[in-house]
Amino acid sequence: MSLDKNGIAQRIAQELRDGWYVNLGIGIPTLVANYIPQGIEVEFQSENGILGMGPFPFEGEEDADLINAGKQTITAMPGAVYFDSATSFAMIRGQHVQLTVLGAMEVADNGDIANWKIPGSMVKGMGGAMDLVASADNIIVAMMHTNKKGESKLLKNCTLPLTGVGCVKKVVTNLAVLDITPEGFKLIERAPGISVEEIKNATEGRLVIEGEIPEMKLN
Amino acid sequence: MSLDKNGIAQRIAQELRDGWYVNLGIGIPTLVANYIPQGIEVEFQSENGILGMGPFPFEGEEDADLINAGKQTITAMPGAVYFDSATSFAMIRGQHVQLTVLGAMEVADNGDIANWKIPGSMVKGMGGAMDLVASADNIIVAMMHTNKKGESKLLKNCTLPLTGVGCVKKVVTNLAVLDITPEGFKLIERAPGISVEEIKNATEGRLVIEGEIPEMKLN
Amino acid sequence: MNKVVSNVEEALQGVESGMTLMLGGFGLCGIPENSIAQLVKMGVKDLTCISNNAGVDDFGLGLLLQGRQIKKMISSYVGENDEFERQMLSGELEVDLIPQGSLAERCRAGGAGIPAFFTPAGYGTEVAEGKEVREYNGKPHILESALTADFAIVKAWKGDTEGNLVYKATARNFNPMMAMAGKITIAEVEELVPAGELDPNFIHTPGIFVQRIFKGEKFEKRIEQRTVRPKN
Amino acid sequence: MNKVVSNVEEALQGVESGMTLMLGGFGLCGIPENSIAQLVKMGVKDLTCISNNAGVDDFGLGLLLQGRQIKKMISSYVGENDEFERQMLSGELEVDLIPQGSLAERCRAGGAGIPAFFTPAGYGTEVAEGKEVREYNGKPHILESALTADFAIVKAWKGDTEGNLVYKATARNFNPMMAMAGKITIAEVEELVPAGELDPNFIHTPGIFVQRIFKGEKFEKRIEQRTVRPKN
Repeated sequence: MSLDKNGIAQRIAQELRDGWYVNLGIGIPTLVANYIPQGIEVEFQSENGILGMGPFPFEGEEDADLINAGKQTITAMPGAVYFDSATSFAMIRGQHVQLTVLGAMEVADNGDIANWKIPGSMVKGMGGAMDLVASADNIIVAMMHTNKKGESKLLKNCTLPLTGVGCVKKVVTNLAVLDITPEGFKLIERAPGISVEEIKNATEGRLVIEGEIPEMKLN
Repeated sequence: MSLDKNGIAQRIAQELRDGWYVNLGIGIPTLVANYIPQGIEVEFQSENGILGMGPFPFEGEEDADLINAGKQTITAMPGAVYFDSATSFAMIRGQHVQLTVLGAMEVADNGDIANWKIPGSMVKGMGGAMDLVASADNIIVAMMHTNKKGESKLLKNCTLPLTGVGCVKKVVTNLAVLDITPEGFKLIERAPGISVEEIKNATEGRLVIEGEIPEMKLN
Repeated sequence: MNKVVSNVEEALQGVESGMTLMLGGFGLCGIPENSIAQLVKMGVKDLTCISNNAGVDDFGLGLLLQGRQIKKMISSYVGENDEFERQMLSGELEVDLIPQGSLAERCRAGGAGIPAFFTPAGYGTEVAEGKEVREYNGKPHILESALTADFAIVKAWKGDTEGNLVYKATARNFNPMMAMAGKITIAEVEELVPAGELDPNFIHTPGIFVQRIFKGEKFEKRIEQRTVRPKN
Repeated sequence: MNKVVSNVEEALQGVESGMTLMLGGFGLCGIPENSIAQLVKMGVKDLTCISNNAGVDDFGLGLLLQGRQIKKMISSYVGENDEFERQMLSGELEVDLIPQGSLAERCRAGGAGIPAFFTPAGYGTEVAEGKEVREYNGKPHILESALTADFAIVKAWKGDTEGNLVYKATARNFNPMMAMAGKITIAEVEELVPAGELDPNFIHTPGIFVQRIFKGEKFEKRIEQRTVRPKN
């Protein structure tokens, strides 16, 4: 059975390591915060200017001056810090953030990513995505394996305007976990009940399959 | 009678305008703060990280954490701000400081200045002087007209390693006030009792003398 | 050095059609509401607005879009606004999209006298078109230039008569860099206090960057995405 | 995210001969005294030290010079120190002098992932030798590159267990930028408090830039130029 958004988030959360600062993009990535493994401490950065982001506020306690990059009202953890946008991207560009998780429209087997623009359609802008993907050492893409038309989003080459080149390290989809390697997408894990064949069929880019591919372990 | 250091400072203080932020270098420039004209409000920036520098502290009230760029203990005025060195030079480089007053070993008639290094002798470093002279729109040099050997410090060309090129706008010495113009040092005022002839003799660079040269008015 | 002006009318004197303005804020958080309302009232046109976002249809910069007062937007993300979309697709509105970190750094550079710098953001994308590329530490970087504005309009929590500013929480965002980059910088504040009341150790924007300051008449502080947990 | 180490010995673990260190402070103001004493004790040699100044003969970096532990100084002003002068004139010590604003900006750039930037400072002087020159706004600028260090060692007034730092008055100076630019950043503080005690709105160095923090055993805080007015 393919994963839902929460399943993808849960699997990505297994990649977290103690002591990491993490930037979570809008959508599925945001859900990762709900699945931090026991015994692990991580801190969330939101690029509009907070480190140590907490959960949503209790009803009636929202503060218009305290939001995340998705413009959602949030809270701050003890030890949090607020800062300006230049300092925020100094953290990102200067590689002080250990992990970036973001969504994508397309990922290519060389690590290219497209997630900001569909020509001819409305252009909303790249926000902080280009800075994030150009800077982070460790970028995980969280997305569905195929688009609404059933077409693969894991491609030989991105067809949409790029957000960054050769930057994605890992992709976690509703079907699989894949590393980006010089040989293409390397299949690491299958979603529970998903066959290698199904993943093959849903992947347009070069796919490397070596040995037995284990199933993801989710609690 | 040629001016002493306090006289030079007093004359430079007449150049201050209401609302200016001013950076004063070490030595004679520091004394300018003692002669702010009545009815004029200026604020002093010290490049180690304070805006709104006040007078020296009362005996026993010195704070090791509160110094100026000359490493002297100081105080802060109401409305003062402390900031880091990058922000400090953002103010300077970004031309938010309206006037810089600094000393010099040599000034050339094209506005070049040398004040940081004597080859073969001890090199102490340029500190913030190169940033200040490269950035400020309005730079006044405060110095003696001649060196200890009696040689002119207002030259055709600087002989010492430069601090900045074509940047000085005005020179106030113990003998005269001179503007830097495309034609060279333009004599604006004489020190009380100093003749044009004396200034001519003490000036090696091109000197422009037009009409009657008034005497400085000091209170 | 008193920077206080008595109201928003006085604060925005000199803003004219065709000018380039920087406006602080991220989404609707930390935007200079009172000044935007005044810009609407003044009816200045053909503005180039540098702002991370473009507001929503009926608030923030959306209000200027409604009145067709903006000729060009320089932003990183603009997708919360139908009127914006309409004007952009019809070609009435020029849009220059810039990675958010580059936008922040370009404003800071403008204020700090750094005319250009290299950044990895945008390499290999549309953003890099026509820009110089140079490799540092084995990674390609593009050369980005400083941004400045005729007026920078920022919003702070507290300010003093000298123009020193303090922002609250994530309402800080782009305000400090834009405050640095305006030829004239206008600050609207929720609380205006005498010089000396703010702790000199904890000021976000030193007054040297601010030319005019006033207390905003009212702050709606609209929330774009109200997300909450139920109380148990 | 606890960054606390129990003492200066633990804090400086891993500092080795031949490394590049950044050390905060301006003159003797805001220098990491405890860490410098520990570097003397450790006897590490051939250090490249990036610090605005070089201390005085018997305090600050002067102590490392006494022990001939420094191979190269990268500074803006170094003239308060006889032993420094002796070693430099005899060629024992390499010295790279950098305009103070460029030094600050180069450290910030190192921490902010900006590999290079243009500045007008130093154009037409020795500092510009071998550097690319480009004109912006009718004024020549030179290209300066980022600085980073194996360890950055800074001194703060207060810090919390997460590594968030607050500096006092002009003891801030180079500390915040150097904190950003260290591969490993060590902070010694006068007061160490639990996370949550510092106001998140008023933190000078966010803990993300700091890897190790400890409470310094004692702070002499020597004054270089004691200037006072008599009390009447």
